[in-house]
Amino acid sequence: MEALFASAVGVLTAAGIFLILRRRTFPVILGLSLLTYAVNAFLFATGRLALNAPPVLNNYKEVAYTDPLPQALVLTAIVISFGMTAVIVMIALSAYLSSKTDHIDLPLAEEAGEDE
Amino acid sequence: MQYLFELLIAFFLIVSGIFGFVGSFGMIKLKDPMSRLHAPTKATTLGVGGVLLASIFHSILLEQHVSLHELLITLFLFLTAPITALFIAKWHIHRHETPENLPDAGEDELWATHAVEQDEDVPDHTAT
Amino acid sequence: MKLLRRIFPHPHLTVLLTLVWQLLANEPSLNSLLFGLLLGIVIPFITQPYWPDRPKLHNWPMVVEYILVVLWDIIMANITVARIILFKRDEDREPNWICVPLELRTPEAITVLAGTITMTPGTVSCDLSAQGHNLLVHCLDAPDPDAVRDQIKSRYERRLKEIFE
Amino acid sequence: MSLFLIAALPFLGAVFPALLIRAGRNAAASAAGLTSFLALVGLLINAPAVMRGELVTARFDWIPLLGLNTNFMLDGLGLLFASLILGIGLLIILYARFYLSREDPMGQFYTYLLLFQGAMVGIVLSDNILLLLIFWELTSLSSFLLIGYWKHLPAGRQGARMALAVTGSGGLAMIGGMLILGNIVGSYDLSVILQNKELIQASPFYLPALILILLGCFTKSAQFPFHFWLPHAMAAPTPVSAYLHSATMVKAGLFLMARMWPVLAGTPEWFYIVATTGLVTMVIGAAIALFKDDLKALLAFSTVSHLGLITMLLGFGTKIAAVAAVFHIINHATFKAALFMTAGIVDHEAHTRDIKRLGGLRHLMPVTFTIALIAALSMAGLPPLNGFLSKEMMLEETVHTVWNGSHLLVPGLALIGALFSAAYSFRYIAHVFLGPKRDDYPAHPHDPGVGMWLAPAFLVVLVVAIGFFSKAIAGPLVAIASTAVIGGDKLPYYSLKLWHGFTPALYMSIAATIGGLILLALHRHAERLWNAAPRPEAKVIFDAVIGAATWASRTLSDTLHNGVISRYAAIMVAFTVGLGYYAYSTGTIGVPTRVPLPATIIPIIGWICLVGATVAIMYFHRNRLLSLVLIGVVGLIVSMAFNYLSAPDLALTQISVEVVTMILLLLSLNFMPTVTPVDSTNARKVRDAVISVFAGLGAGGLIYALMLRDFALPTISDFHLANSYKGGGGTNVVNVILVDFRGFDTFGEIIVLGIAALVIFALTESVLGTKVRAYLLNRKPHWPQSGDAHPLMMVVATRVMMPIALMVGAYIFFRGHNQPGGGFIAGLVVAIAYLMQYMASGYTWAIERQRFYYHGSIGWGVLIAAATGVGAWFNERPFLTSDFGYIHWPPLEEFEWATAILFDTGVFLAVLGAVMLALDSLSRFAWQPGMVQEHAMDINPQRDDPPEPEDEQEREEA
Amino acid sequence: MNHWIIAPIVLPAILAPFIIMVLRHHLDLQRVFSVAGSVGLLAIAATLLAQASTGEIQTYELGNWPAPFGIVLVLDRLSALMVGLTAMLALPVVLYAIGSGWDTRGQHFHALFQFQLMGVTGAFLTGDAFNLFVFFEVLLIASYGLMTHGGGAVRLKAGVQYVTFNLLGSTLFLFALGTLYAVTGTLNMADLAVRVAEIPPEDTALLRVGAVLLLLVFAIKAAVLPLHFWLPASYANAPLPVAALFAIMTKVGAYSILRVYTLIFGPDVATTEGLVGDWLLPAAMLTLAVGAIGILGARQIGRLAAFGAIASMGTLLIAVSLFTPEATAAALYYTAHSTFAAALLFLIADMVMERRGGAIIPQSPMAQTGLIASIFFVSAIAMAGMPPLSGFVGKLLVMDAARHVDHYATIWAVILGGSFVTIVGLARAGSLIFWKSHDPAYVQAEVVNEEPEEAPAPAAPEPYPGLAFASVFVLVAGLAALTIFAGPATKYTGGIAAQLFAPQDYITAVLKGEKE
Amino acid sequence: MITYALYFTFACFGAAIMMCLWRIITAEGVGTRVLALDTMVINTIALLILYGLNLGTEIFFESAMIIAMLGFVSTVAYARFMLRGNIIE
Ligand code: NA
Ligand code: NA
Repeated sequence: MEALFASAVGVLTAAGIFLILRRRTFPVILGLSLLTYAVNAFLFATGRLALNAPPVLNNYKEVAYTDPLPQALVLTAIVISFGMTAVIVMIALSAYLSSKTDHIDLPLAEEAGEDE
Repeated sequence: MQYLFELLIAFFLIVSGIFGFVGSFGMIKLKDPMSRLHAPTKATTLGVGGVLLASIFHSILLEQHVSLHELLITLFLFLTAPITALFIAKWHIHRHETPENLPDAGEDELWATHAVEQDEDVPDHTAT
Repeated sequence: MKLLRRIFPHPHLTVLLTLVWQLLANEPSLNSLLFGLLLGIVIPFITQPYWPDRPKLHNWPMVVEYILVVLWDIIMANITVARIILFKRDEDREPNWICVPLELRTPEAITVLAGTITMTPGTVSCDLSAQGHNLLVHCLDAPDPDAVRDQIKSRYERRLKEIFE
Repeated sequence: MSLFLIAALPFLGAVFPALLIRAGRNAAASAAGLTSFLALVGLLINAPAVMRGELVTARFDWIPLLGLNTNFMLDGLGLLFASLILGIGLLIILYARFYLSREDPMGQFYTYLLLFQGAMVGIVLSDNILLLLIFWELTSLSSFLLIGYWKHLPAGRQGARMALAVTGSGGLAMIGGMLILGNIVGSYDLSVILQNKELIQASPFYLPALILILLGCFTKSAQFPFHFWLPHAMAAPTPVSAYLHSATMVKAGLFLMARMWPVLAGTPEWFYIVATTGLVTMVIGAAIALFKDDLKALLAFSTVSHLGLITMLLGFGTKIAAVAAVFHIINHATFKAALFMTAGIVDHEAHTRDIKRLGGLRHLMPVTFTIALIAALSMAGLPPLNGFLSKEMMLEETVHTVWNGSHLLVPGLALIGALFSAAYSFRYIAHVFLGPKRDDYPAHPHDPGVGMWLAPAFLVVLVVAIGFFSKAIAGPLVAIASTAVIGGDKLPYYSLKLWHGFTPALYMSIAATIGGLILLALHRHAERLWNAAPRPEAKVIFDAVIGAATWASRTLSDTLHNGVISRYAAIMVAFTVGLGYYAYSTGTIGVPTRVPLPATIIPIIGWICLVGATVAIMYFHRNRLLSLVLIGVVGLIVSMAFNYLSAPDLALTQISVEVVTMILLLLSLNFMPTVTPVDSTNARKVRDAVISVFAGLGAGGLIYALMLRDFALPTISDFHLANSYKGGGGTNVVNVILVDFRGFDTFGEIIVLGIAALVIFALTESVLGTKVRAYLLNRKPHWPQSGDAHPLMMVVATRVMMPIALMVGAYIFFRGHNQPGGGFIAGLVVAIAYLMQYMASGYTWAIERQRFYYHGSIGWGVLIAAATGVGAWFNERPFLTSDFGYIHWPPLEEFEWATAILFDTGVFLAVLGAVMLALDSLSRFAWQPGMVQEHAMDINPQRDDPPEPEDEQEREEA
Repeated sequence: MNHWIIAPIVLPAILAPFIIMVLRHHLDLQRVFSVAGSVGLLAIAATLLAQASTGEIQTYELGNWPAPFGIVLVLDRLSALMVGLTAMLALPVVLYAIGSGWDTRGQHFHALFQFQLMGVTGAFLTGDAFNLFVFFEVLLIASYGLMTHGGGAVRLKAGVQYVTFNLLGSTLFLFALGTLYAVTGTLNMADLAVRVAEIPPEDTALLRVGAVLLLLVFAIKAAVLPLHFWLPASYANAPLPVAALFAIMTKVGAYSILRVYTLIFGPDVATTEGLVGDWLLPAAMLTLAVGAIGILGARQIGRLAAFGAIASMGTLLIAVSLFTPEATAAALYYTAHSTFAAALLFLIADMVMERRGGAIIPQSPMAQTGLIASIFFVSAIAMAGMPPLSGFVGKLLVMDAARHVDHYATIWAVILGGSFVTIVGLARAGSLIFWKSHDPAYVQAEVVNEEPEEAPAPAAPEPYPGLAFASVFVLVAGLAALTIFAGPATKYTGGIAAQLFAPQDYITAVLKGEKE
Repeated sequence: MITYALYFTFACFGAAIMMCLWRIITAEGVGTRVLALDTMVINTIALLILYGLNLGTEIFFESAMIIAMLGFVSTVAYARFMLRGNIIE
């Protein structure tokens, strides 16, 4: 199980990074989304994996609970990255509409700087 | 009695398993996109419905705990499956069917999906 | 009466929502009943403007009948479809479009009819005609399209007409 | 007067000219002059004490931590220089008042001049080498302003930049040297450093310190090979040149060498570096000066030469040579300032400084001629003028100097230098003032008003007076200054008089004078030779160097920061992976302590789906819509994995966020290309793939290693599990952590979300306010649109589902504290319910029926959350302290109340508002005029056909 | 319980929503409240500085949960200083934004500004590693809004890059925090410090990875080479008053490095030996070099200022990377200097931009050339570390503190060389922009340099130019005060350094001795 | 008995999910892919309920319900995008 999980994190990370290294805004956003999945899974797994042990207290029987803290952290992280994604989508869209190109690169403007 | 209950639940489970399988298998097996639509909308929905029923029975009959909330999910699925199918069908009509291919729409002349004034020089479908 | 109308703009909905809350809470109690009722009153206030022209249901026994008929048909439909998918060769199938002229005019009724068609034997509602007088249905395997259309009209549309109009 | 005040006066005074210039040029000049005068008076008040051999000090601890303290001291050397700076400064202020024209902003000029004067005074009074450095660099900066005073002249700008670059960089080197010196001695106070000759000269860091400090001195004093900036600084107005290059700035280097002489001099390193540099500079400067046609250039190179002379004397390292150096400093200041002023007068009157266009001026400008004649003869080293005295001393010293075994090298070269020196001095007279009167001067020259010639005249009087009465006039000053230079030791025997008998120096003087006359006679031929000889043009080289440096910097900088973010990111990822691996490999790791969970069929299927979808995204990523569908699969599987691995809250949140994100992306994709074109080469793809694979291996490997080991120490979440119910009143520990234990995180989180929505809104406003609006109105859809935008069935289904969805939202919200759920997910669910209504019934139709405002929802959400936090203050508890309890109202069952619910309400409202505002903003991009939607459904037979009578009444009510 | 500690976070957190909800359509009131908020922040910061100066470390346990289980805010000398700097920077910047009319060129400027302040002060005050992440995100997302304020194609494209790179950074932050938590089982920084010291040898490899990843996160914020690439385009294309405010954001990175790598992974912690200084020092030197080279090579004044910011971060981080009390004291003094100097340069750059466009080429003179030129000269002096301003003092402090380090000669050479190149570059730029404009040859030509990609329809230019200049003078005065009172200032930073290098006090204050 | 029935049903829905994945990757039009995704979501709900049944817990109920609701919304969004381009108009 751990191996499956870790390899999935690895695949998501690799795919995310690969897409982030593309040169258009949209694939980069996709890559960021994938990377977000990866890091959320990563952070979640820092509490170690557990089956059938949700951290919801059970009054009736003695059961094991998985580590709740990473879950809370991931929740915060998910929400935050959602906000971030929304913003970058918006900025990317605005940039595209304003410049009519979705190239993510910003070549130096050819401003003539004159020397004496 | 217990045995009968278990049998009933097992039956529901197996039947829904089969329907669930059929629903997705149909999507693989059937060739034309419109026919593919039939399988998941019906079989899968029923399959899930069966599982939910099994779950309800399980809690009522075996755990003596009235738990009907799975009904809500069933309700959702039955409410939404036709809409999903409608949209996929509309996509297909829009994308692959011309008014001539379809049966006559009677006094309304056109089916709703085709009833639209198109802008000039809109590019052809590329990504769908 | 007017006051009551104000408080319960959608009495049916209030009941439905209270019921839904019971289902959700999954543990019947006075607390949850009252709370469900509270929400059942508040939420329709919020959603009321989104549902103008609500139809009235005329025939409650027919509602029950209709539900039972449809449930039965759904099960049968699925067995039919499963057979077609699993055992019929794709080439032997005769998929077909049919046009169902509608007598129903109420959107809610049309919706229920279309939904029913989709959930039952080998048919999927695909589109309305441009003014909403016909329903386009696709059949998975319909050597005789007219029979399908007649069954739809007689089995479902008739009952719905009684319920809604 | 306190040394503080003397040092501060010029700076204080610098304010007035700029302010007073509106009151007139005289007011500005008077203010400047008065300040200088006051400072000079203050200095002279202290003079008697210094003459008595006392050390006047003023100390204030400025930055004790650094050892940078405002400590001033006044000794003989300081007195000499300060007097020169302030005295000549006063004369320059007078001179400039008449020199500058009406168009020149005089207020600025005096401000700059006083700033410069203050910096110079600071240098010579400093008793702290760090303080000295500050003033040192200040002279560079203020001279930059002075030299570039005539902004409209390219020469002025370039000269200023060149001076700043050279002297500034020398100053920087000197910082290093001074720090080393301070490090060796353990103090930055000069008075301490000067006591530690042995310590310093024994230190292994002596040579680096020496070189660095000398770099500062040489650049400032225009020593070869750093001499080239000085002539270009002549682009400044003449008063500036006269001031900077006779008495002050260039002498700062000499001052410092003299100042450090007690601890740095006397070693072979010192001798060979300083004396040689001085000697070479003296000869080369003199030679170049002879062939300059610009009066000021001639004087500039003569200055270079004389500075070389003084440097050489200091370099000899003998006490008597130091005395000679001090004496020549005084003499040079007098005759050179006078000469600069005469050059300025000529320029001012004849409107040219080109020697080739001048000649015969003695008839037209007798006063100027007289002044120039005396000063030039002094510069040539002719008796009975002061220049002769110090030059004699210099020549005498060279005779006794052995350079690497050679007895003749130094005196020989010194003779050549003196010869050229005499030659250019004669030329200054002969080719400008003597000869026939010309009739092609650019202007008609005549002697200027007394205001302009008074200052040089005064200096010339000094030149003569010192020549005749050297002992009386200059003697005491030379004595105390020399004493200071040689570190307070007893002065050697010397005599300041015209006649020493037939010494080698006398013969050399005679030879130099005769040779100079011959050279002048042969000038025309020599000049031809000179012009034919190849010689590096300093300005060209400097420009080329700076130009090349700028070009190289620009190329390097622009290449590094070329705006290709994918490269930046690639570097970052590669660097991170590399460093992470390094950190890992240099640590130790134990064997796994946890038994892995079994991998059953369901997780394997999930894994296949996830990896399959991810790989498919890689493959199909150019088809953007398809990528979104595939991302949906990934999101679904991740969410299911959370469920499977005991994190139901995460699963809920993940899937909700997933859907909203997807909708945002779809909304934006409507306006963007749906296909990503190919624009990476295969090599790039391979590079990216390699980096990505390593990153993936890193992340996967790291989490794998972590998962197989238990916590090294017990985790703090045990506390959370134990106290969730007891202290937080909830059984869903994750939710209690979110709203209670770590509620502050959540507070920040909703603010992030709120800001995100605000940003999106603000951007929408910005973008729609531009021509983008027009583009959007005219844009074509990606592909043909279908009819029936709002299908009847969808509308009806939504009407049924919306109340139920809201109910579910309420359920999720209220359950959250004890079961999976909470305000955040509830907010998303409710938002999605509204969104569904938008999608089904259309934006304009739905928005008309909207009952709440997004901004308000966000604001209230944050405020309620904050208020919940602040509420605890009134309970004498910290921010966000929660409270809960149980209420029992019969016949109801007991139920719980918790302030956490209030906090969660804030979360709910903020999330709802934020999501809606974001979606709403994006939706506005598609807005078209006339998009007023009367009905929710496009097709509605009930509406289009005549309705049945019984329905009519009801519809009206609704 | 000292509620002052949380005041700098709560004040903007309440003010911003108030501005959004109540004052959305009242620009003047927004301005009044925004300025009032900044003044209030200044007052709070002053209180905190006074409280911290006693040397007592105070904590604030949010939700009344004891550390390390809940989140805790910590007020020590360092956090007080940083909050103080933020407040001192915020006021002139907001005044400038009002004076220049920048706040009218888009929506929600003041709300975002307040949120930005909240994020920054929160980051300085928190004593919890994950909470630090949250505040990083708050300040970042607010900065995204401020950076793209006013729109315009180039700015938006630069915005995409800025956001992308920072999202990578945020992701890395989570990887790092996850790793640290997975090994140590805690998030509280004091508790981390305690546990890191107790980590068994079998876990050091993983802990080291966490430590180094965290360092990289902060290095991105602090714009350390080779993670600095995001900065030039972002700052140069941001509204320049916003870039001025961002002068404090790079400091957040430097602050975090100082905090984490003195408290948790301090120089004496064997587990993480050789991870920080070993590469941070050379990287910082290269940062300075790249910044200086960028200044010399810049074609555009905004970019010049951005490289100035990078160069000053280089100097600052050289001092940080030495991890000695003397060097840290120097670094903190330099932090204060560099915050004001970078902000000043950006504001002046904005004045130039607004009047004649940002290209470093001669053009006809602009309005108020003389005044602007003088201030540019001052800011250049500050940026280049020339006397008499605090930059020189700061530079001397850094160099003096480096005396006892092995590579001191290299460090000195880099700092001095960097200063030299900076001087040449700034002199070149100033001469071209301010002096050459007086050259008749160029005035005649009057090449109207069209800015092809400018912000759409700049609103009414400079509604209150006096206010804009006043705010610039406030920064100049700040630099002057920092110079004149360098003695007390260095004493205070020395006190901070002493506190930082005695982490036990911090740990005891936070954990109340429970964990000992 | 229930256990074995559960295994069988697990297997059926597991296979169904794989087939959906196959369809998503190999289909020629986005419409079919969206349909496959929708089906996959529904199958996932089934798996979730089954898993809950297997463990005897109701903890997954909220998840299943939300997935049912949101799966629908996203399918509609995709479809509207393909039909109209603008999903909120
Ligand atoms: Na930053
Ligand atoms: Na900075």
